[in-house]
Amino acid sequence: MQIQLQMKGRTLVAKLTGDLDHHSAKTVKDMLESAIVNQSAQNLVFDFSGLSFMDSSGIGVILGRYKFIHSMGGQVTIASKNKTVNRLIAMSGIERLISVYDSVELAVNSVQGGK
Amino acid sequence: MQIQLQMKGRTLVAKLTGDLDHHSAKTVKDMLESAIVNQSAQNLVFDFSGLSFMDSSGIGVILGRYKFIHSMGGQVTIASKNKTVNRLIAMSGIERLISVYDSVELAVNSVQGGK
Amino acid sequence: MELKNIDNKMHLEFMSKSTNEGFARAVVAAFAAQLDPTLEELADIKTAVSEGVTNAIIHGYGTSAGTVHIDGEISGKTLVIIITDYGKGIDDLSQAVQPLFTSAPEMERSGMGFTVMETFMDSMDVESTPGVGTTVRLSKTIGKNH
Amino acid sequence: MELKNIDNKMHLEFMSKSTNEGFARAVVAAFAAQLDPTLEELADIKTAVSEGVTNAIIHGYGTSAGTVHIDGEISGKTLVIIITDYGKGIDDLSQAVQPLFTSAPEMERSGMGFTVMETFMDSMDVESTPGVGTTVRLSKTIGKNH
Ligand SMILES: Nc1ncnc2c1ncn2[C@@H]1O[C@H](COP(=O)(O)OP(=O)(O)O)[C@@H](O)[C@H]1O
Ligand SMILES: Nc1ncnc2c1ncn2[C@@H]1O[C@H](COP(=O)(O)OP(=O)(O)O)[C@@H](O)[C@H]1O
Repeated sequence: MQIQLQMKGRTLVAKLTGDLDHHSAKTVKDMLESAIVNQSAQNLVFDFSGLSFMDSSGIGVILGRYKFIHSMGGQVTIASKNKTVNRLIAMSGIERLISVYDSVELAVNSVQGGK
Repeated sequence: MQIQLQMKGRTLVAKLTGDLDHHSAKTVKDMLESAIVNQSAQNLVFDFSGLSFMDSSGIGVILGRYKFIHSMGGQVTIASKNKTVNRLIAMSGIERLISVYDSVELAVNSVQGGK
Repeated sequence: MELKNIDNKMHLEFMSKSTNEGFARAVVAAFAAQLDPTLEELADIKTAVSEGVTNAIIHGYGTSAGTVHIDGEISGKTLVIIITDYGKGIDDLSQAVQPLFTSAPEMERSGMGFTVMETFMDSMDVESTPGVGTTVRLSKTIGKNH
Repeated sequence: MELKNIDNKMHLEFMSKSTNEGFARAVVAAFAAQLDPTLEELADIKTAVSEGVTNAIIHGYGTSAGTVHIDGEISGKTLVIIITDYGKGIDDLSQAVQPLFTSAPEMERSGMGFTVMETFMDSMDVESTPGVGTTVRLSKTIGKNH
């Protein structure tokens, strides 16, 4: 699992490459948490375009970050075109809290209010 | 395992794609034998550029076809740049009977006497 | 009465370590490949297996050492995968299989594992005995939707 | 005295069918992947495993049904693979391991299987009892040549 982090305005964009499962979840969690704090990120965008696999452990990672960002008044969105990943997200009900977009650009625009 | 067959003059060029192991050896053997007879091929070139795997079962397939072609006065060559395959060929000693070339063109030219 | 001709069979055992989650997925994917599944069917199978194996590792064995067992069976176009642990077992099975129920929220578990297995496969059966272990039987027939 | 800490372990069993040769290679490759082998090291391992598994299937069991067993072990950077069949066994082991010796020339076997296993791995040990079966133990340490 590789994580590439980038700030776009006050939005942290995290591109995950590889398999997001229970084995990699802890690393992803720790890296995102410290990046959010260190960069004073307000919003978070998950870029799943490089994801080769995700199971429900990924849902836990998304939801955990959502709770933190949301408690600070920020927003979380996801960029994903992966059918299986999107089914997982839909199934878990987190779509009511976190929107899924086709591209990182759309996902970033949405949390930044179209700016 | 996929086999593409093509005649170049009186030389049969057989391009193997996939895994050449004991499981696929029988099919390869049968297809080559009938092509050699039906096309009245004099020489045979193995094109291994599409091979993803080969073990010693492949040596048996090569040697079996060599014996037949050689008994009819023809020649067999191999086009392969795959390191592991070439080590297998070298190890088996069949290099003394069958030359290995970098490209199909060189392998075909060699059996056709540079024509 | 159920009658079936088994065309192929495999049994796998590995240490209860999270590094082996990816290994288990790869093994089942390689076994299922004989059925010529679509990429989507293969992704479904890998996801379901990952859920079952992760559960065995974190809930079944937790911090204690153990061995996860996977049985694979192919009959016609149907794949059966059985994931077994000899770990702590499940007290309240009907609660455990509820969507969103998890006994490990502190580990950021989402409680979606059983729901994923049930949804991504054609059938799921769970047997568990507290103190003895848990067996999850998953099956999927390939080529149903194409 | 040999002391080693085992970091990971797996055990695989499958039906003695030639379709499973590719499956066995994929499983061992996925297990070995943890050691971050080069593509060439991985190709060596897959080739050696293919030889051992093919021998178990065609020489060990032949036309009779049977189960092939593979044990995998990782200690540090060393991979150990043990391939076992409970088939017919080998009468003359020192003859069998000779390059080019084969008891099945009519099947176009080249007699290079044991030589390949020995050359592509760091060590090979063979134990066989006629009428009982054969065990081939292969080991390779990753990262030796880079
Ligand atoms: N193999 C198992 N051994 C013991 N308990 C289990 C096992 N699998 C599942 N459980 C229990 O069932 C609950 C629900 O499982 P699941 O739906 O996969 O969600 P999650 O893994 O996210 O908690 C788990 O939290 C755990 O308490
Ligand atoms: N698992 C086995 N069970 C019984 N006999 C075996 C086994 N493996 C190898 N042999 C014997 O050893 C011989 C040499 O094996 P090998 O070097 O792999 O060459 P090949 O498979 O091409 O015959 C075989 O022909 C067979 O007689």
